[in-house]
Amino acid sequence: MSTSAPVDVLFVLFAAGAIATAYLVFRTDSMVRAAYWLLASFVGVGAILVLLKAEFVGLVLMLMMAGEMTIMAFVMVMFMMNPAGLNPMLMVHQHKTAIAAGVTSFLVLAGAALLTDFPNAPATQTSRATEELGTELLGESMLVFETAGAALLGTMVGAVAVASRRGRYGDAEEGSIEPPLQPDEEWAQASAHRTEEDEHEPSVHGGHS
Amino acid sequence: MSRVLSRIALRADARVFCIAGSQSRDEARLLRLAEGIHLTGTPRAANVLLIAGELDAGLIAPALVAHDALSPPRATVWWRLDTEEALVSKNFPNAFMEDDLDPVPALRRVHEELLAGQREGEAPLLPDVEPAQWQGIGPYGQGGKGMTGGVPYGRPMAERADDRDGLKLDYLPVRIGPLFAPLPVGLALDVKLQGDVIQGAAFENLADASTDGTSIFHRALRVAVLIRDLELARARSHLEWLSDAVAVAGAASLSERILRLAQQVAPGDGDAIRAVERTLRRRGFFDWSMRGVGVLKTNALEGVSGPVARASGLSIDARTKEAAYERLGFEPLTQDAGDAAARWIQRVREAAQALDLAGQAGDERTGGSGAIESPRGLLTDGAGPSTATARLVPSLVVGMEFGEAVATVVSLDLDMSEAQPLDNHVSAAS
Amino acid sequence: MLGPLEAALAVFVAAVGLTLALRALGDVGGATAPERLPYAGGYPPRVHAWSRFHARYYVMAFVFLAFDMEMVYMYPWAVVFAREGAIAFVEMGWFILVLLLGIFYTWREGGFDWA
Amino acid sequence: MRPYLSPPLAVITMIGVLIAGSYAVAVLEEIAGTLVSRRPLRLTYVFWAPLATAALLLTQGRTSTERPDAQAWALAPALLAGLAAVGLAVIPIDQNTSVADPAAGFVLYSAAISYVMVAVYLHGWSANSTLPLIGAYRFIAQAFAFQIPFLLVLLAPALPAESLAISDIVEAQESLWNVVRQPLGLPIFLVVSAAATFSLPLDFPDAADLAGGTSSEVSASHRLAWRGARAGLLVMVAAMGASAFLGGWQGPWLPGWLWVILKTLLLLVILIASSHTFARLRIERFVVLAWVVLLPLSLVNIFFAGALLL
Repeated sequence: MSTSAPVDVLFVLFAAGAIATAYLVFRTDSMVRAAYWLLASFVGVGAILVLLKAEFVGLVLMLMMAGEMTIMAFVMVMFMMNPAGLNPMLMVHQHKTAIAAGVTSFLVLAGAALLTDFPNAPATQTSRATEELGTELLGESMLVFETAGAALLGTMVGAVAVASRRGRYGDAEEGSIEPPLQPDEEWAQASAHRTEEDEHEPSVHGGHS
Repeated sequence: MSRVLSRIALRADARVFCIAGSQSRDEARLLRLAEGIHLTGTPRAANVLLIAGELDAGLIAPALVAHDALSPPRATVWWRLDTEEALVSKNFPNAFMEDDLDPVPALRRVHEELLAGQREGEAPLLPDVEPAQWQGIGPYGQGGKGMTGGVPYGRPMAERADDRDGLKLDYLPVRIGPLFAPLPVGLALDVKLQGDVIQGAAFENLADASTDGTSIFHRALRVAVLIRDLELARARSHLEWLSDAVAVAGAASLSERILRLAQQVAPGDGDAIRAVERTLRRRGFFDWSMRGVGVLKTNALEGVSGPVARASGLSIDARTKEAAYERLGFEPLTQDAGDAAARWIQRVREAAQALDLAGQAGDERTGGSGAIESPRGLLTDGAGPSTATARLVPSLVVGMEFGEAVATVVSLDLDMSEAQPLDNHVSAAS
Repeated sequence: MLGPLEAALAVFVAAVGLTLALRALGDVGGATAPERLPYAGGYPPRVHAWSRFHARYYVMAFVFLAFDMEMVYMYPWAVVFAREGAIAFVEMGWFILVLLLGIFYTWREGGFDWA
Repeated sequence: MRPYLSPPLAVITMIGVLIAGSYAVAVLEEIAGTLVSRRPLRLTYVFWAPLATAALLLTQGRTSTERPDAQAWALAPALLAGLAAVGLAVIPIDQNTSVADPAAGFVLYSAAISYVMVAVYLHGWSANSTLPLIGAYRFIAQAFAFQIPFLLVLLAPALPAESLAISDIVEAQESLWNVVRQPLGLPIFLVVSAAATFSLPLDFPDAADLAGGTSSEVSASHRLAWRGARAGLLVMVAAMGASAFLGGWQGPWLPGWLWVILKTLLLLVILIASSHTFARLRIERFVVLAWVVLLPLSLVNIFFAGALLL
């Protein structure tokens, strides 16, 4: 296997960068930083793929992750209290279990990588890869590809149905209120009852206790 | 190196953040046409502060904040516009005083002196005090306790409130204005923002109430004036508003053109204004941009007069009661839509109509009866139309996206100095 | 060697670095508390702006996620399209039609509106 | 292996192109503004103003806000400039001459476009101030809306070229430019590129109704960096439009690189002129328009382009 020195240097840089930024995901208090450190880590992985001559896959990984991580950033900012980490906090839970799980999976994967006898088949032509992928998609893997379409449609419909409060048929609650227990009880009463219950739900507040 | 830069920078327009007292708005607006200076929308982009005229008492504190937000080295120019009081000079001790009719040479001089190092940048005027004690408090000394408690870095964190889609997320109580470039001077809009949607709104009027304006409309309350002059002033006022509104919509260059037109129009120039209407329509200002924004129903218009009322279909106009206007064949224009687009179109058409009237009026006179139709609505002794119009703002902007809310407020053409000082709170409806 | 991507990487790194340097040229003035106040028209903000920000278009974000996936299939398809001819046309046509259904559904449910 | 410049030469070329491009954008902006506002055109002023403004911004002091995310704030304009540079680098300058023209050049370009969202979001988020924050979130909505049509409309030229390399896409237009072959392509591209460069009429994150939005808290050298990077972005999309739809370096009489410059300038003029012409939409409406009109239209464009090849 022949590689040139600059490629090796870049590989080490990107690999180290990917690991370092992945570590920083858990060391920052800001949700936005966490999401974008993760993005940086993915970019590192994408760059390694490019170095491995999987140019298309690596670049597409980078392309997709920009959108994905931005969605992650804004959803985290939306729902986490203290999203910018103005009050420092710990980004990890169950410290010891997490460390143990992390170390174990690293050892397993590293072991698999080192012990497996990979075939020595250096990639030479990069420009063909995309074409082969296309031929594959339209030929033998056609069913997979079309199933992916249906799955994506399912994702969209599901996401809209779950996340959207207002729809064609009115507000989401109206559909989600269970029918009354007594046949003569009004639906509205049942819903009023529910709302009352909701308000007794203990509020999750960090600092005031 | 820096001396070379400074020499090149001399050729640049001076970056000026302009704060106009509410009696000096018209003069300040004209500076947009001036060469050699560039008015910025935020003080961060400027290093020269221009104060035009005497500031209303309520604007002094915000002006100090704006002054300190300028990027250093900063300087202040007070364009006196023959005012007698001296609130400004008391609060801005280092301000360069300019009595001339044209402040541009003074602004250029200050700009050049700053660049050449001949004038020292002003220090901040507000005391260097953190908004709250925070250093050393909390487990890391950051000023907070727990996840959302305390005052990290001197400021508390947002709290939660219900929202219309069932989520309970944080809301930001923010005061927008009174020196927020897109909104009328003196209007301090207190909004509760959840995301970019306004969930609750209130406003405070920080402009000094002025009972005796100097405009021709105020004069016409007491003495008869030429209809020709009155209608020309009306057309100008509408065009100046249009220039502001177009600038808020992002079209700075078109705004400048309209402002220039406002200075040049003469009685009988109605067709020039109708051409403006066509231009605006072609460019999408009505149909893309303002259609359906800030709809006002007639039943919400209690006490509201002027173009705002007529754009919602109310045919009220003080001019219909005057014999002189009847002789000229005056009929008030109205529209039905009641949205921002209708108010834009209404003012443009009324400007055209006013110029037509001015062209035909000859020596006809009107006024002196204690009530007059001003460009913003019915003006009587001691009460301006903006009081009623401003009262619409809070209920109107609740539920709107921020930009939509700004466009709506702009479309109302408020003059806060003729509105009564009032404090009007409306909270989230849904 | 990496070929063109090597040049692209160099260009990216240089542009980022030089812009950072350009920005650093201006010295930081304005270190006092009043100079650091966020500006919103002349009054200090009552709270930090960083909060649980309610992005109103979250439904659209999820639809975007699905469509972003779809783009991955489009690239290789575009390359082989001319060779594969009609079959590629029909397959991708069907794929896209299915996804357009999703857009239509989202639109009808008001998923692109501000919540 | 495709032709490309050695890294040092590539860097020098691209920095030169970016600076010249930003200057050209600033001059064109000045001219368009002067013409629309009917001010008298002073040519010396027009050509000096961008330089003088840059010098002025460099002599001023850069301000900060309370507890900003300082590193992310600094990164935002730099990232934007980097993206503009990469996007420009993949576009061929002449026949057989490119700064960097990888086989998947089009994917690299698309990736650069999708990271614009990251840069603008960081720019607005980092200041910890309300108005920039609203601008930042506006741009996420805008990016979700324009990105898919942007990528789709640029994918159509790849069909006849049977390649994702920009030079192949240019080469495939030898007989007929894509602006004729795919008549829907260029108009859609112009709309989405106005959105991608957040220039008027789609300047939602930096709009005047937010007093500058994400850039309302920035001053001095930071403002210069941001404006320069944004101008670079504008050049980057115009250059891509010239290559994907107007046949890049192809053209009679003149050398190829001159054609590239002229066509890029033409698209810049169109983009800047329309930014001084049209009224800004509302962001909520733009989002619906992009999904419901632009996206299906760009799909129609792709299938139209495909049907021609069958």
